Amino acid sequence: MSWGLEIVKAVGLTIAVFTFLAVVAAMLGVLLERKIGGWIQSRLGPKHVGPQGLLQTVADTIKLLQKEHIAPRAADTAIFNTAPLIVAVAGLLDWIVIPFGPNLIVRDLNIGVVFFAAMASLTVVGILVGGFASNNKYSLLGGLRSASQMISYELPLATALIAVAMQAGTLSTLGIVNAQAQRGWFVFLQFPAFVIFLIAATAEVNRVPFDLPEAESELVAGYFSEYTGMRFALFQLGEYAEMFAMAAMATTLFLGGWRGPILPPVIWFLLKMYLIVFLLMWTRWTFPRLRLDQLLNLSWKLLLPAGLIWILITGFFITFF
Amino acid sequence: MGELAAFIILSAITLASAVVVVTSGNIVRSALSLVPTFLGVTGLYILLQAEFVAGIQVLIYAGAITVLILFVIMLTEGGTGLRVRQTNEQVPLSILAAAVLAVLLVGVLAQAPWPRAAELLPQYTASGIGEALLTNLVLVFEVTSLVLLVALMGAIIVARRER
Amino acid sequence: MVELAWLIPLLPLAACALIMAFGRRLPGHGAYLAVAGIALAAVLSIGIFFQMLGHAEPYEANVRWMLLGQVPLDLGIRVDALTTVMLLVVTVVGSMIFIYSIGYMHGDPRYPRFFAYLSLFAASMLLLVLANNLLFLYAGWELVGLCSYLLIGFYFEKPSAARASMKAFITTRVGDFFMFLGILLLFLHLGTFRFEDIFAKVREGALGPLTIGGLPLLTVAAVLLFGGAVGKSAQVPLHTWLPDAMEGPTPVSALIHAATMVAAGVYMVARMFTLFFASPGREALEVVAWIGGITALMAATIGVVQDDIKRVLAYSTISQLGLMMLGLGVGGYTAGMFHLMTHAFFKALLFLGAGSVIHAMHTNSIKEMGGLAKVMPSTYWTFLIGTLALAGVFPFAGFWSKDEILLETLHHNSTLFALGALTSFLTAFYMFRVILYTFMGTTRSPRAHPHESPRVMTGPLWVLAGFSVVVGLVGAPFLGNPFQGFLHFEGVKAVPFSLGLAAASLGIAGLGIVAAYAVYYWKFVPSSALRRAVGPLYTLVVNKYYVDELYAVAIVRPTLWVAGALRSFDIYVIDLLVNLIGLGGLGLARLYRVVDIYVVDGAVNMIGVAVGLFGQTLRYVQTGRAQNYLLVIALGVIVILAAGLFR
Amino acid sequence: MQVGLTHFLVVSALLFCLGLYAMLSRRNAVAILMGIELMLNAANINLVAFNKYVAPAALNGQVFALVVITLAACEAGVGLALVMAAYRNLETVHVDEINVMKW
Repeated sequence: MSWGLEIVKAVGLTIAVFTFLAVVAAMLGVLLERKIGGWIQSRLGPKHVGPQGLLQTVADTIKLLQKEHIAPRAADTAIFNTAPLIVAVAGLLDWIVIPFGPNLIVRDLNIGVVFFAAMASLTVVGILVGGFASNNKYSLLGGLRSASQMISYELPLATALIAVAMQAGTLSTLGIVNAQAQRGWFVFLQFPAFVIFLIAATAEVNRVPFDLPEAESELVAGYFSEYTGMRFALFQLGEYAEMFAMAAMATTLFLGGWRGPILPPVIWFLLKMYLIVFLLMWTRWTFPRLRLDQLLNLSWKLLLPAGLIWILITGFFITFF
Repeated sequence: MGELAAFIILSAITLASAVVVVTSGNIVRSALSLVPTFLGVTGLYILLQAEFVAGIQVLIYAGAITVLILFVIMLTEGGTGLRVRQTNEQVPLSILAAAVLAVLLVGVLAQAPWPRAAELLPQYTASGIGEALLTNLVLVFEVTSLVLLVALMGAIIVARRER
Repeated sequence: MVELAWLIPLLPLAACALIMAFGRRLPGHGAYLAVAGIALAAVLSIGIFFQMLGHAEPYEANVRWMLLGQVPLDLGIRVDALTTVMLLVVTVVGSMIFIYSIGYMHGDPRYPRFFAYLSLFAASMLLLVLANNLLFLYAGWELVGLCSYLLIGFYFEKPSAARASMKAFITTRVGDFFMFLGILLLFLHLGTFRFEDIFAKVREGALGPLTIGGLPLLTVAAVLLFGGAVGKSAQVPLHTWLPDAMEGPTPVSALIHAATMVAAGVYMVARMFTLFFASPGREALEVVAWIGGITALMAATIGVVQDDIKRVLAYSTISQLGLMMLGLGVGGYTAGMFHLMTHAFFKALLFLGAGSVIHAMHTNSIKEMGGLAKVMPSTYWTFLIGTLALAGVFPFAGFWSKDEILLETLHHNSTLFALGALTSFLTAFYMFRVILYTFMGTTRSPRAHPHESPRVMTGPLWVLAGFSVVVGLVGAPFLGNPFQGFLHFEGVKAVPFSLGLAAASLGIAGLGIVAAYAVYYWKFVPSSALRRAVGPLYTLVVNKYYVDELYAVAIVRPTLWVAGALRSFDIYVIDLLVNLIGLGGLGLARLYRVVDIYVVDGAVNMIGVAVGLFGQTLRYVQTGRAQNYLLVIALGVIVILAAGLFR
Repeated sequence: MQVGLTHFLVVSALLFCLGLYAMLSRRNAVAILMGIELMLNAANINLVAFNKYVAPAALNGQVFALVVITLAACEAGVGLALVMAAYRNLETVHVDEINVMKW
């Protein structure tokens, strides 16, 4: 009956541990992003701060921390200041149910997959009110676009999660990893779910080619146009935490989690996770941005029906084989 | 002891943010306060060992309904309605009605002898819920899905712009 | 192998879904996929057949669908000897017709849709056959009806086709209504849909003492079920839809309206044979036998005077279905099913042959054909084989099965035997009439340029012809009648083979053939003289016994007449009364007018003014604001709660 | 002190009355919808609490809570669509200004 307390403990632990981890991961992520972007475009990328530019993002972070915090005059200050926190915390809470190794998990919730979807869906609130509170038409448009986009893509994401949970027979992430030990990686058994998950996850974290909410060329920078300094960094942190969480979830659900020969589990997990992250970055530098109607059509007319049909097929095979 | 503390904290969060929801003059803050309210209710579900319902509560209420509400606020008035009176002239009567009802309800609830069951909830309820939905309560499930479909179509038709 | 039986209907269904989804983008515009689906099903069916041949243990598999209150509804399949025979017929004949259709439908604008419908039909029919309960069977039953509707109306831009499809759908629906009543009656009293449970309870005598309107309930239920079969298998009096159904493409006529779907009624009676058999005094079986016998003879006589090649075959189908029913009705369970099987092969062959002829001549009328034997040798020879099989000539398939039915009938009732024998004679006669008109002599329409059909059409013809020759041998007495050993009904003993009767039946067929040659080839008696000789009988037959007209007279006219009578009654009696009362009222009213103006009006006006004033006051309560109303509701709740609390 | 059924019921009753207050006194239709959501949540707490304390074996309470959540989503969708339609046609979301049906 100490459930209530345990969840409080879990939340505290996550925020404490993962804030540190996520800051490091996010900085590494930004660096990777820029480096990979450079290579894909035949440039060098950051090169000057530290050996091979390794310390570039550290320098950037320090710069951001030093910057002044500016709130627009007509902004709703309380909401303006809360919004980045919501995004960052929701992004971090995802990590509660990610198993890094056989025992390396904050809490093995028996509703892990549902929890993940729930936390991922919380981000929208932060983005929407952030865009609203800035009192800026570009921010508001970015926020609204983001809300419609994320709500639309939550459904295909959920169908992918449901299909995997059905196959594994459990909602617990640890259980899903264990199920893959017996039945092989779900990326083979559940390949359509994997594809749907990847596309929906990319859209869910507002990355190219689904980066309409922050499309620089159209909306200045979308919902965080007015944010500066640490609060801007919090948005970025939340976004990177979310992106890595999606990659980690894809690893857990489809790539057998931490399991692998010889190397220790954590290494395997990180290897697979960074593979997915690399995939996401690769798409970012390869594909052009979608139009808003194309984006919504893709979700409602293609991914969602495909996901539902796949759930039916999965159910059929579970029942009869 | 820990349970009681958790209960008090969660109830306080729920009720306090619900008060903000119903009293705030700024409709966006009202809507934003729905999030802690719903999360507090989620906490209560977890105290009641209904983890699956809790997960769905966050997913649907905090993640979807709140966003929908915020969306509509921004599509209709948004921040422009800040200077407008948010309550009508029957506030005193409403407070009276709500308060009297609260007193009456608490009175009834406090003295009612609820039957208590000896057995405990099953440990893992998600599968139990799934089984119940597809066997004994299958009609409920089907009818709900029908309602969902009808609501979907209704919402689209009502909100569609006239040509 | 038998565990994979559930896959059989799913294969064509998957083909149908894929064709629907991708249509023209598939190789062969979807045709190959459809053929693959049915062919795989056929392979599975053949495998199951050989497995069942070894050890005839029935196989059942059930899936719990839902709980209806306390009654569990199971969906399931059953594979036993009866099912196996039907599976073989449907899939093997179906495969041939699918292949044939590739050539026949070539160039049709709705080509993929045709194959999608055909596949859907095959899936539904296989579902019907595999079902182990009435509910599933009924689902398949309605689905095949739907497919039949869709396929008859395949050329829906032709008004006659559209009308024919409606007619088929509505007429069979009349039968289905009775069948549904029968199913409900059984479920109401037995609480189960599963065949085995129903039979077990019937054998225990669970329905024994029950009656409905003085009739035994068991008989009523069986006859109601048979009502469905009457509609689906085009028995008298619901037979009128089948000839019109020939508006559909010829492969459809072959598959649905000759070989498989129309046989579903016969199959259903065989499947529920225990029920029919258990009815007191076997009254239900008597009904089946007489309906079957009458249908057989009636349809055969009509077949003699038809000029449309497909309609001749259609009436022949009705007649043969009547024979099967007759066989079942006199207790010849094996005989009826045996004839169903052989008939499926040779009737499909005949239809496909007719399709080949139509394909070449672009006309349906046999009077415009002639001399085709030389230009279309493959079609001619296969059609001849089919005709010989249908006429019942030794040693072709029809001989064995028809002989068995006649044998059973002879031992049961001599009148019924006479019906059967006469049908047999007429069958041989009209089939050779078709042959002589179509393939012999010289062509009667000089503008036509007939040509032999492509390989993809003649191939199935030859395969089916092969079957038509040999498939009867499985019931041949000198081989020990293995079919009888495989499929029989516990409780009825088959009548032993009689050489004399076999010779007689062959003689009857020969007589029919000779008569046909006499009239149409050697022309000893010209057909016009024959027509004059029988006079009114000819008129009766050529108008199909006026059944369609009878429906118009018996159902449409009375309704109109009743309506007209009621109208007259209305005008002359009721209106008169009303007018009288009106006049009386008028007098009284004049009298009362004075009182009215000064006394009543005064009072009414006073009340009106009072109500108006009251309303004026109360209208302010209707603020038009929902929240005011809500507040009142809330206060009401509080009052109720308080009243309950402080009582 | 043990947390019992009554505690949850009291919290739910209070939440319900807050929702009722919002429904009765707010002018903005969206705020009224928020009040309704609060009331539905209160009802859900009741369902889940009764499930745990009164009839734990059946899980019916939790199932019905899920059904209520589903219906709440429907209600929000349709309600907000109505608000949008009203705003488009009448240019207001204040229910006391929407009184075309008045005498």
